[in-house]
Amino acid sequence: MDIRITAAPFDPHAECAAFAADRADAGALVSFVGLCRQETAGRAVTGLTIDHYEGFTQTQIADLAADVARRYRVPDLLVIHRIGPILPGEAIVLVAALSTHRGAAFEAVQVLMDYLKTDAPLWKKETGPDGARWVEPRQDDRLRRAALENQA
Amino acid sequence: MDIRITAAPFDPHAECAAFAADRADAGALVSFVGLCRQETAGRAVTGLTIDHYEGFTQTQIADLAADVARRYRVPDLLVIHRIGPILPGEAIVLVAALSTHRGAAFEAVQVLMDYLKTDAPLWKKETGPDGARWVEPRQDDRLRRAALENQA
Amino acid sequence: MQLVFLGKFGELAPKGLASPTLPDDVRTLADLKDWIAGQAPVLGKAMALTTTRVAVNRALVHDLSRPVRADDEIAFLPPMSGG
Amino acid sequence: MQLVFLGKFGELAPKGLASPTLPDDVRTLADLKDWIAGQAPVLGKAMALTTTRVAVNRALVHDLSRPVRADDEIAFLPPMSGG
Repeated sequence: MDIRITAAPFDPHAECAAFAADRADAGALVSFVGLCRQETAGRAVTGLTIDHYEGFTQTQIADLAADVARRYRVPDLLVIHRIGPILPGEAIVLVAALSTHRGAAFEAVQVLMDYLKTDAPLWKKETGPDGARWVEPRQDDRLRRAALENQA
Repeated sequence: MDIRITAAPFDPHAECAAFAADRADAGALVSFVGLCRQETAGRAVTGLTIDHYEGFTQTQIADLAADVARRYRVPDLLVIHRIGPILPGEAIVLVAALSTHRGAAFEAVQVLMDYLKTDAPLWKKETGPDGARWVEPRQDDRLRRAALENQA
Repeated sequence: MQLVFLGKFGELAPKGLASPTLPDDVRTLADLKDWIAGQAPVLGKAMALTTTRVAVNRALVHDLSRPVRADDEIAFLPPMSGG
Repeated sequence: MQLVFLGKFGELAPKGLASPTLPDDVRTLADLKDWIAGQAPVLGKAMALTTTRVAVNRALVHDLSRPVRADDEIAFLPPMSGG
Protein backbone atom coordinates (compact mmCIF):
# COMPACT_ATOMS: atom_id res chain seq x y z
CA MET A 1 0.00 0.00 0.00
CA ASP A 2 1.37 3.35 -1.08
CA ILE A 3 -0.37 6.46 0.29
CA ARG A 4 1.03 9.90 -0.47
CA ILE A 5 0.03 13.51 -0.21
CA THR A 6 2.02 15.92 -2.29
CA ALA A 7 2.18 19.66 -2.93
CA ALA A 8 3.89 19.08 -6.29
CA PRO A 9 2.03 18.24 -9.52
CA PHE A 10 2.25 14.53 -10.37
CA ASP A 11 1.67 12.49 -13.51
CA PRO A 12 -1.09 9.98 -12.67
CA HIS A 13 -0.38 7.89 -15.77
CA ALA A 14 3.32 7.52 -15.00
CA GLU A 15 2.39 6.66 -11.39
CA CYS A 16 -0.04 3.98 -12.61
CA ALA A 17 2.64 2.58 -14.88
CA ALA A 18 5.12 2.36 -11.98
CA PHE A 19 2.45 0.84 -9.71
CA ALA A 20 1.64 -1.93 -12.21
CA ALA A 21 5.20 -2.56 -13.40
CA ASP A 22 6.45 -6.13 -13.05
CA ARG A 23 3.15 -7.30 -11.63
CA ALA A 24 2.38 -10.20 -13.97
CA ASP A 25 0.66 -11.83 -10.96
CA ALA A 26 -2.16 -9.25 -11.11
CA GLY A 27 -4.78 -9.49 -13.82
CA ALA A 28 -6.67 -6.27 -13.19
CA LEU A 29 -5.71 -2.64 -12.68
CA VAL A 30 -8.49 -0.18 -11.92
CA SER A 31 -7.68 3.47 -11.54
CA PHE A 32 -9.47 6.72 -10.91
CA VAL A 33 -8.02 10.14 -11.62
CA GLY A 34 -9.79 13.25 -10.35
CA LEU A 35 -8.88 16.26 -12.44
CA CYS A 36 -9.17 19.95 -11.64
CA ARG A 37 -11.96 21.15 -13.92
CA GLN A 38 -12.04 24.50 -15.64
CA GLU A 39 -15.66 25.00 -14.66
CA THR A 40 -18.07 23.57 -12.14
CA ALA A 41 -21.87 23.99 -12.10
CA GLY A 42 -21.55 26.67 -14.76
CA ARG A 43 -18.94 28.74 -12.87
CA ALA A 44 -15.44 29.20 -14.31
CA VAL A 45 -12.67 27.82 -12.10
CA THR A 46 -9.19 29.33 -12.32
CA GLY A 47 -7.77 26.97 -9.73
CA LEU A 48 -8.15 25.07 -6.48
CA THR A 49 -6.33 25.21 -3.19
CA ILE A 50 -6.50 22.22 -0.89
CA ASP A 51 -5.89 22.71 2.82
CA HIS A 52 -4.66 19.77 4.88
CA TYR A 53 -3.63 19.04 8.46
CA GLU A 54 0.04 18.19 8.64
CA GLY A 55 0.72 14.90 10.42
CA PHE A 56 -2.95 13.91 10.36
CA THR A 57 -4.21 13.90 6.77
CA GLN A 58 -1.81 11.26 5.49
CA THR A 59 -2.37 8.85 8.40
CA GLN A 60 -6.15 9.25 8.16
CA ILE A 61 -6.10 8.47 4.44
CA ALA A 62 -3.85 5.47 5.15
CA ASP A 63 -6.40 4.26 7.73
CA LEU A 64 -9.26 4.59 5.22
CA ALA A 65 -7.22 2.72 2.61
CA ALA A 66 -6.28 -0.05 5.06
CA ASP A 67 -9.94 -0.47 5.94
CA VAL A 68 -10.92 -0.80 2.26
CA ALA A 69 -7.97 -3.12 1.53
CA ARG A 70 -9.05 -5.45 4.31
CA ARG A 71 -12.75 -5.31 3.54
CA TYR A 72 -12.39 -5.98 -0.20
CA ARG A 73 -9.23 -8.12 0.06
CA VAL A 74 -7.31 -5.83 -2.26
CA PRO A 75 -4.01 -5.11 -0.51
CA ASP A 76 -2.42 -3.40 -3.52
CA LEU A 77 -3.73 0.14 -3.31
CA LEU A 78 -2.14 3.37 -4.44
CA VAL A 79 -3.42 6.78 -3.36
CA ILE A 80 -1.81 10.08 -4.31
CA HIS A 81 -3.58 13.30 -3.29
CA ARG A 82 -2.50 16.82 -4.09
CA ILE A 83 -2.50 19.57 -1.48
CA GLY A 84 -1.91 23.30 -1.93
CA PRO A 85 -2.63 25.22 -5.15
CA ILE A 86 -3.77 23.25 -8.22
CA LEU A 87 -4.44 24.46 -11.77
CA PRO A 88 -7.22 23.32 -14.15
CA GLY A 89 -6.23 20.15 -15.99
CA GLU A 90 -3.92 18.96 -13.19
CA ALA A 91 -4.61 15.74 -11.32
CA ILE A 92 -6.04 16.21 -7.83
CA VAL A 93 -6.21 12.58 -6.82
CA LEU A 94 -5.23 9.15 -8.09
CA VAL A 95 -6.62 5.95 -6.60
CA ALA A 96 -5.55 2.66 -8.13
CA ALA A 97 -5.96 -1.01 -7.22
CA LEU A 98 -4.25 -4.13 -8.55
CA SER A 99 -6.07 -7.40 -8.09
CA THR A 100 -6.39 -10.89 -9.52
CA HIS A 101 -9.92 -10.24 -10.76
CA ARG A 102 -11.64 -7.02 -11.69
CA GLY A 103 -14.70 -7.03 -9.42
CA ALA A 104 -12.82 -6.46 -6.19
CA ALA A 105 -10.52 -3.85 -7.75
CA PHE A 106 -13.50 -1.82 -9.04
CA GLU A 107 -15.20 -1.96 -5.66
CA ALA A 108 -12.08 -1.02 -3.73
CA VAL A 109 -11.34 2.04 -5.89
CA GLN A 110 -14.95 3.21 -5.86
CA VAL A 111 -15.43 2.82 -2.12
CA LEU A 112 -12.08 4.43 -1.32
CA MET A 113 -13.03 7.41 -3.50
CA ASP A 114 -16.34 7.66 -1.65
CA TYR A 115 -14.45 7.77 1.64
CA LEU A 116 -11.91 10.30 0.39
CA LYS A 117 -14.74 12.65 -0.58
CA THR A 118 -16.22 12.76 2.89
CA ASP A 119 -13.65 11.44 5.38
CA ALA A 120 -10.19 12.51 4.22
CA PRO A 121 -9.08 15.60 6.18
CA LEU A 122 -8.77 17.83 3.13
CA TRP A 123 -10.54 21.08 2.41
CA LYS A 124 -10.98 22.34 -1.11
CA LYS A 125 -11.30 25.98 -2.04
CA GLU A 126 -12.25 26.94 -5.59
CA THR A 127 -10.99 30.15 -7.10
CA GLY A 128 -12.85 31.79 -9.96
CA PRO A 129 -13.20 35.25 -11.53
CA ASP A 130 -15.67 36.18 -8.74
CA GLY A 131 -13.36 35.18 -5.89
CA ALA A 132 -12.86 32.06 -3.81
CA ARG A 133 -15.28 29.71 -2.09
CA TRP A 134 -14.83 26.66 0.12
CA VAL A 135 -16.34 23.54 -1.41
CA GLU A 136 -19.04 21.82 0.62
CA PRO A 137 -19.41 18.04 0.32
CA ARG A 138 -21.93 17.20 -2.41
CA GLN A 139 -25.26 15.81 -1.26
CA ASP A 140 -24.77 12.63 -3.32
CA ASP A 141 -21.32 12.06 -1.77
CA ARG A 142 -22.87 12.30 1.70
CA LEU A 143 -25.61 9.85 0.75
CA ARG A 144 -23.10 7.43 -0.74
CA ARG A 145 -21.08 7.65 2.46
CA ALA A 146 -24.16 6.96 4.58
CA ALA A 147 -24.94 3.92 2.42
CA LEU A 148 -21.41 2.59 2.97
CA GLU A 149 -21.85 3.02 6.70
CA ASN A 150 -24.99 0.89 6.61
CA GLN A 151 -23.19 -1.90 4.74
CA ALA A 152 -20.22 -1.91 7.11
CA MET B 1 -15.27 7.40 -28.89
CA ASP B 2 -12.09 5.59 -29.83
CA ILE B 3 -12.33 1.82 -30.34
CA ARG B 4 -9.31 -0.12 -31.54
CA ILE B 5 -8.14 -3.68 -31.88
CA THR B 6 -4.43 -4.16 -32.31
CA ALA B 7 -2.00 -7.01 -32.83
CA ALA B 8 0.87 -4.90 -31.47
CA PRO B 9 1.64 -4.43 -27.77
CA PHE B 10 0.41 -1.06 -26.46
CA ASP B 11 1.18 1.04 -23.40
CA PRO B 12 -2.14 1.48 -21.56
CA HIS B 13 -0.76 4.28 -19.38
CA ALA B 14 0.48 6.33 -22.32
CA GLU B 15 -2.88 5.74 -24.04
CA CYS B 16 -4.73 6.96 -20.93
CA ALA B 17 -2.51 10.03 -20.82
CA ALA B 18 -3.27 10.83 -24.47
CA PHE B 19 -6.98 10.19 -23.94
CA ALA B 20 -7.18 12.63 -20.99
CA ALA B 21 -4.82 15.26 -22.41
CA ASP B 22 -6.25 18.77 -22.69
CA ARG B 23 -9.56 17.69 -21.18
CA ALA B 24 -9.88 20.23 -18.37
CA ASP B 25 -13.67 19.99 -18.93
CA ALA B 26 -13.70 16.46 -17.53
CA GLY B 27 -13.39 15.90 -13.80
CA ALA B 28 -13.14 12.12 -13.72
CA LEU B 29 -11.10 9.52 -15.55
CA VAL B 30 -11.79 5.87 -14.77
CA SER B 31 -9.73 3.19 -16.42
CA PHE B 32 -9.43 -0.54 -16.39
CA VAL B 33 -6.43 -2.47 -17.65
CA GLY B 34 -6.62 -6.23 -18.06
CA LEU B 35 -3.16 -7.77 -17.89
CA CYS B 36 -1.96 -11.14 -19.11
CA ARG B 37 -1.25 -13.05 -15.89
CA GLN B 38 1.62 -15.47 -15.41
CA GLU B 39 -0.70 -17.95 -13.78
CA THR B 40 -4.42 -18.62 -13.59
CA ALA B 41 -6.23 -20.92 -11.18
CA GLY B 42 -2.88 -22.38 -10.13
CA ARG B 43 -1.72 -23.17 -13.68
CA ALA B 44 1.33 -21.41 -15.13
CA VAL B 45 0.60 -19.34 -18.23
CA THR B 46 3.35 -18.74 -20.76
CA GLY B 47 1.12 -16.66 -23.02
CA LEU B 48 -2.25 -16.03 -24.60
CA THR B 49 -3.43 -15.95 -28.17
CA ILE B 50 -6.63 -14.08 -28.99
CA ASP B 51 -8.55 -15.02 -32.11
CA HIS B 52 -10.82 -12.42 -33.70
CA TYR B 53 -13.07 -12.10 -36.75
CA GLU B 54 -11.69 -9.54 -39.16
CA GLY B 55 -14.22 -6.87 -40.09
CA PHE B 56 -16.64 -7.94 -37.36
CA THR B 57 -14.88 -7.79 -34.00
CA GLN B 58 -14.11 -4.07 -34.11
CA THR B 59 -17.60 -3.03 -35.21
CA GLN B 60 -19.24 -5.28 -32.60
CA ILE B 61 -17.12 -3.75 -29.84
CA ALA B 62 -17.95 -0.28 -31.18
CA ASP B 63 -21.66 -1.17 -30.98
CA LEU B 64 -21.31 -2.37 -27.37
CA ALA B 65 -19.44 0.84 -26.49
CA ALA B 66 -22.02 3.05 -28.21
CA ASP B 67 -24.77 1.30 -26.26
CA VAL B 68 -22.97 1.89 -22.94
CA ALA B 69 -22.12 5.51 -23.88
CA ARG B 70 -25.79 6.23 -24.56
CA ARG B 71 -27.14 4.36 -21.57
CA TYR B 72 -24.76 5.96 -19.02
CA ARG B 73 -24.38 9.30 -20.86
CA VAL B 74 -20.62 8.94 -21.04
CA PRO B 75 -19.69 9.66 -24.67
CA ASP B 76 -15.94 9.75 -24.02
CA LEU B 77 -14.94 6.11 -24.11
CA LEU B 78 -11.66 4.52 -25.10
CA VAL B 79 -11.31 0.79 -25.79
CA ILE B 80 -8.12 -0.88 -26.96
CA HIS B 81 -8.07 -4.67 -27.22
CA ARG B 82 -5.14 -6.84 -28.19
CA ILE B 83 -5.49 -9.70 -30.65
CA GLY B 84 -2.95 -12.38 -31.59
CA PRO B 85 -0.16 -13.60 -29.29
CA ILE B 86 0.29 -11.87 -25.91
CA LEU B 87 2.95 -12.39 -23.24
CA PRO B 88 2.52 -12.36 -19.44
CA GLY B 89 2.63 -8.81 -18.10
CA GLU B 90 1.34 -7.29 -21.33
CA ALA B 91 -1.93 -5.39 -21.45
CA ILE B 92 -4.80 -7.33 -23.04
CA VAL B 93 -7.44 -4.63 -22.81
CA LEU B 94 -7.84 -1.01 -21.79
CA VAL B 95 -11.24 0.57 -21.18
CA ALA B 96 -11.35 4.20 -20.06
CA ALA B 97 -14.07 6.80 -19.59
CA LEU B 98 -13.88 10.55 -19.09
CA SER B 99 -16.83 12.22 -17.44
CA THR B 100 -17.84 15.24 -15.41
CA HIS B 101 -18.54 13.17 -12.34
CA ARG B 102 -17.15 9.85 -11.26
CA GLY B 103 -20.29 7.75 -10.77
CA ALA B 104 -21.19 7.51 -14.45
CA ALA B 105 -17.58 6.90 -15.48
CA PHE B 106 -17.23 3.98 -13.04
CA GLU B 107 -20.48 2.44 -14.23
CA ALA B 108 -19.65 2.85 -17.91
CA VAL B 109 -16.22 1.19 -17.58
CA GLN B 110 -17.55 -1.64 -15.43
CA VAL B 111 -20.52 -2.43 -17.66
CA LEU B 112 -18.46 -2.20 -20.83
CA MET B 113 -15.95 -4.66 -19.34
CA ASP B 114 -18.82 -6.99 -18.47
CA TYR B 115 -19.99 -6.87 -22.09
CA LEU B 116 -16.49 -7.34 -23.50
CA LYS B 117 -16.12 -10.53 -21.44
CA THR B 118 -19.20 -12.17 -22.91
CA ASP B 119 -20.19 -10.32 -26.09
CA ALA B 120 -17.03 -9.15 -27.85
CA PRO B 121 -16.16 -11.56 -30.69
CA LEU B 122 -12.80 -12.55 -29.26
CA TRP B 123 -11.57 -15.99 -28.30
CA LYS B 124 -8.78 -16.46 -25.83
CA LYS B 125 -6.43 -19.42 -25.81
CA GLU B 126 -4.05 -19.89 -22.89
CA THR B 127 -0.70 -21.53 -23.41
CA GLY B 128 1.09 -23.21 -20.53
CA PRO B 129 3.74 -25.88 -19.97
CA ASP B 130 1.05 -28.57 -20.47
CA GLY B 131 -0.18 -27.21 -23.81
CA ALA B 132 -2.92 -24.84 -24.90
CA ARG B 133 -6.58 -24.54 -23.94
CA TRP B 134 -9.41 -22.28 -25.10
CA VAL B 135 -10.78 -20.15 -22.28
CA GLU B 136 -14.46 -20.58 -21.50
CA PRO B 137 -16.40 -17.59 -20.18
CA ARG B 138 -16.35 -17.57 -16.38
CA GLN B 139 -19.59 -18.40 -14.63
CA ASP B 140 -19.59 -15.07 -12.78
CA ASP B 141 -19.11 -13.18 -16.05
CA ARG B 142 -22.13 -14.94 -17.50
CA LEU B 143 -24.21 -14.13 -14.43
CA ARG B 144 -23.13 -10.50 -14.52
CA ARG B 145 -24.11 -10.36 -18.18
CA ALA B 146 -27.51 -11.85 -17.42
CA ALA B 147 -28.05 -9.27 -14.69
CA LEU B 148 -27.23 -6.46 -17.14
CA GLU B 149 -29.77 -7.89 -19.57
CA ASN B 150 -32.47 -7.74 -16.89
CA GLN B 151 -31.71 -4.08 -16.15
CA ALA B 152 -31.73 -3.04 -19.80
CA MET C 1 -20.10 -19.31 -50.12
CA GLN C 2 -17.46 -18.75 -47.49
CA LEU C 3 -17.58 -20.42 -44.08
CA VAL C 4 -15.60 -19.02 -41.14
CA PHE C 5 -14.94 -20.94 -37.94
CA LEU C 6 -13.71 -18.92 -35.00
CA GLY C 7 -11.91 -19.81 -31.78
CA LYS C 8 -11.87 -23.52 -31.00
CA PHE C 9 -14.14 -24.24 -33.98
CA GLY C 10 -11.32 -22.99 -36.22
CA GLU C 11 -9.01 -25.72 -34.92
CA LEU C 12 -11.60 -28.44 -35.46
CA ALA C 13 -12.72 -27.43 -38.96
CA PRO C 14 -11.14 -29.26 -41.93
CA LYS C 15 -9.56 -26.82 -44.39
CA GLY C 16 -11.90 -27.83 -47.19
CA LEU C 17 -14.95 -26.48 -45.30
CA ALA C 18 -13.96 -22.85 -45.89
CA SER C 19 -15.33 -22.81 -49.47
CA PRO C 20 -17.79 -25.73 -49.53
CA THR C 21 -19.80 -27.11 -52.40
CA LEU C 22 -23.22 -27.64 -50.87
CA PRO C 23 -25.86 -30.13 -52.02
CA ASP C 24 -29.13 -28.57 -53.19
CA ASP C 25 -31.06 -29.62 -50.10
CA VAL C 26 -29.01 -27.31 -47.85
CA ARG C 27 -31.34 -24.34 -47.97
CA THR C 28 -31.21 -22.72 -44.49
CA LEU C 29 -28.66 -22.00 -41.76
CA ALA C 30 -30.11 -24.93 -39.79
CA ASP C 31 -29.60 -27.21 -42.82
CA LEU C 32 -26.03 -25.91 -43.11
CA LYS C 33 -25.27 -26.72 -39.46
CA ASP C 34 -26.57 -30.27 -39.94
CA TRP C 35 -24.55 -30.68 -43.12
CA ILE C 36 -21.36 -29.47 -41.37
CA ALA C 37 -21.96 -31.99 -38.57
CA GLY C 38 -22.13 -34.73 -41.19
CA GLN C 39 -18.95 -33.60 -42.94
CA ALA C 40 -16.94 -32.95 -39.74
CA PRO C 41 -18.45 -34.87 -36.81
CA VAL C 42 -15.93 -33.65 -34.20
CA LEU C 43 -16.64 -30.02 -35.14
CA GLY C 44 -20.36 -30.74 -35.29
CA LYS C 45 -20.31 -32.20 -31.79
CA ALA C 46 -18.36 -29.20 -30.44
CA MET C 47 -20.91 -26.86 -32.02
CA ALA C 48 -23.80 -28.83 -30.56
CA LEU C 49 -22.33 -28.97 -27.07
CA THR C 50 -21.95 -25.23 -26.62
CA THR C 51 -23.75 -22.00 -27.42
CA THR C 52 -22.92 -21.37 -31.06
CA ARG C 53 -23.72 -17.98 -32.52
CA VAL C 54 -24.01 -17.50 -36.27
CA ALA C 55 -23.08 -14.39 -38.23
CA VAL C 56 -24.09 -13.93 -41.87
CA ASN C 57 -22.14 -11.33 -43.82
CA ARG C 58 -20.76 -10.04 -40.51
CA ALA C 59 -24.07 -9.55 -38.75
CA LEU C 60 -25.38 -11.85 -36.02
CA VAL C 61 -28.40 -13.87 -37.10
CA HIS C 62 -30.65 -15.54 -34.54
CA ASP C 63 -33.20 -17.15 -36.85
CA LEU C 64 -31.63 -20.30 -38.30
CA SER C 65 -34.48 -20.70 -40.79
CA ARG C 66 -32.81 -17.91 -42.82
CA PRO C 67 -31.97 -19.19 -46.35
CA VAL C 68 -28.32 -19.46 -47.28
CA ARG C 69 -27.13 -17.83 -50.52
CA ALA C 70 -24.17 -18.58 -52.75
CA ASP C 71 -22.47 -15.25 -51.97
CA ASP C 72 -22.93 -15.41 -48.17
CA GLU C 73 -20.06 -15.36 -45.71
CA ILE C 74 -21.29 -17.43 -42.78
CA ALA C 75 -19.37 -17.53 -39.50
CA PHE C 76 -19.75 -19.87 -36.53
CA LEU C 77 -18.80 -18.35 -33.17
CA PRO C 78 -18.19 -20.29 -29.96
CA PRO C 79 -18.83 -18.54 -26.60
CA MET C 80 -16.78 -15.36 -26.54
CA SER C 81 -13.97 -14.79 -24.07
CA GLY C 82 -12.60 -11.30 -24.58
CA GLY C 83 -11.62 -8.69 -22.00
CA MET D 1 -2.08 24.43 24.21
CA GLN D 2 -2.16 24.74 20.46
CA LEU D 3 -5.38 25.27 18.52
CA VAL D 4 -5.58 24.45 14.82
CA PHE D 5 -8.40 25.64 12.57
CA LEU D 6 -8.69 23.93 9.21
CA GLY D 7 -10.37 24.86 5.95
CA LYS D 8 -12.79 27.76 6.21
CA PHE D 9 -12.34 27.86 10.00
CA GLY D 10 -8.70 28.80 9.38
CA GLU D 11 -9.77 31.94 7.53
CA LEU D 12 -12.19 32.96 10.26
CA ALA D 13 -9.89 32.36 13.25
CA PRO D 14 -8.03 35.37 14.68
CA LYS D 15 -4.25 34.75 14.76
CA GLY D 16 -4.13 35.02 18.54
CA LEU D 17 -6.30 31.91 18.97
CA ALA D 18 -3.51 29.55 17.89
CA SER D 19 -1.80 29.64 21.33
CA PRO D 20 -4.56 30.79 23.66
CA THR D 21 -4.39 31.56 27.36
CA LEU D 22 -7.50 29.89 28.73
CA PRO D 23 -9.40 30.83 31.86
CA ASP D 24 -9.52 28.14 34.56
CA ASP D 25 -13.16 27.28 33.92
CA VAL D 26 -12.42 25.92 30.43
CA ARG D 27 -12.03 22.29 31.43
CA THR D 28 -13.46 20.23 28.54
CA LEU D 29 -13.59 20.31 24.74
CA ALA D 30 -17.20 21.54 25.00
CA ASP D 31 -16.06 24.39 27.29
CA LEU D 32 -13.32 25.23 24.80
CA LYS D 33 -15.80 25.44 21.89
CA ASP D 34 -17.99 27.81 23.93
CA TRP D 35 -14.99 29.92 24.89
CA ILE D 36 -13.87 30.16 21.23
CA ALA D 37 -17.38 31.28 20.22
CA GLY D 38 -17.12 34.07 22.81
CA GLN D 39 -13.68 35.17 21.63
CA ALA D 40 -14.43 34.93 17.88
CA PRO D 41 -18.20 35.07 17.28
CA VAL D 42 -18.01 34.75 13.48
CA LEU D 43 -15.88 31.61 13.80
CA GLY D 44 -18.11 30.33 16.58
CA LYS D 45 -21.19 30.76 14.41
CA ALA D 46 -19.54 28.96 11.46
CA MET D 47 -18.59 26.09 13.78
CA ALA D 48 -22.13 25.89 15.16
CA LEU D 49 -23.77 25.94 11.72
CA THR D 50 -21.93 22.94 10.31
CA THR D 51 -20.68 19.54 11.36
CA THR D 52 -17.47 20.29 13.23
CA ARG D 53 -15.16 17.41 14.00
CA VAL D 54 -12.53 17.74 16.73
CA ALA D 55 -9.10 16.10 16.79
CA VAL D 56 -6.95 16.03 19.91
CA ASN D 57 -3.27 15.35 19.36
CA ARG D 58 -4.11 14.23 15.83
CA ALA D 59 -6.77 11.72 16.73
CA LEU D 60 -10.50 12.31 16.21
CA VAL D 61 -12.42 12.67 19.47
CA HIS D 62 -16.18 12.32 19.56
CA ASP D 63 -16.80 12.85 23.28
CA LEU D 64 -16.60 16.59 23.94
CA SER D 65 -16.63 16.02 27.71
CA ARG D 66 -12.95 15.04 27.37
CA PRO D 67 -10.80 17.35 29.57
CA VAL D 68 -8.38 19.67 27.81
CA ARG D 69 -4.74 19.69 28.92
CA ALA D 70 -2.06 22.35 28.65
CA ASP D 71 0.03 20.28 26.20
CA ASP D 72 -2.85 19.31 23.88
CA GLU D 73 -2.98 20.19 20.21
CA ILE D 74 -6.65 20.59 19.44
CA ALA D 75 -7.92 20.90 15.87
CA PHE D 76 -11.33 21.95 14.57
CA LEU D 77 -12.30 20.41 11.24
CA PRO D 78 -15.16 21.58 9.02
CA PRO D 79 -16.84 19.03 6.68
CA MET D 80 -14.16 17.46 4.53
CA SER D 81 -14.04 17.87 0.78
CA GLY D 82 -11.17 15.81 -0.58
CA GLY D 83 -11.05 13.60 -3.63
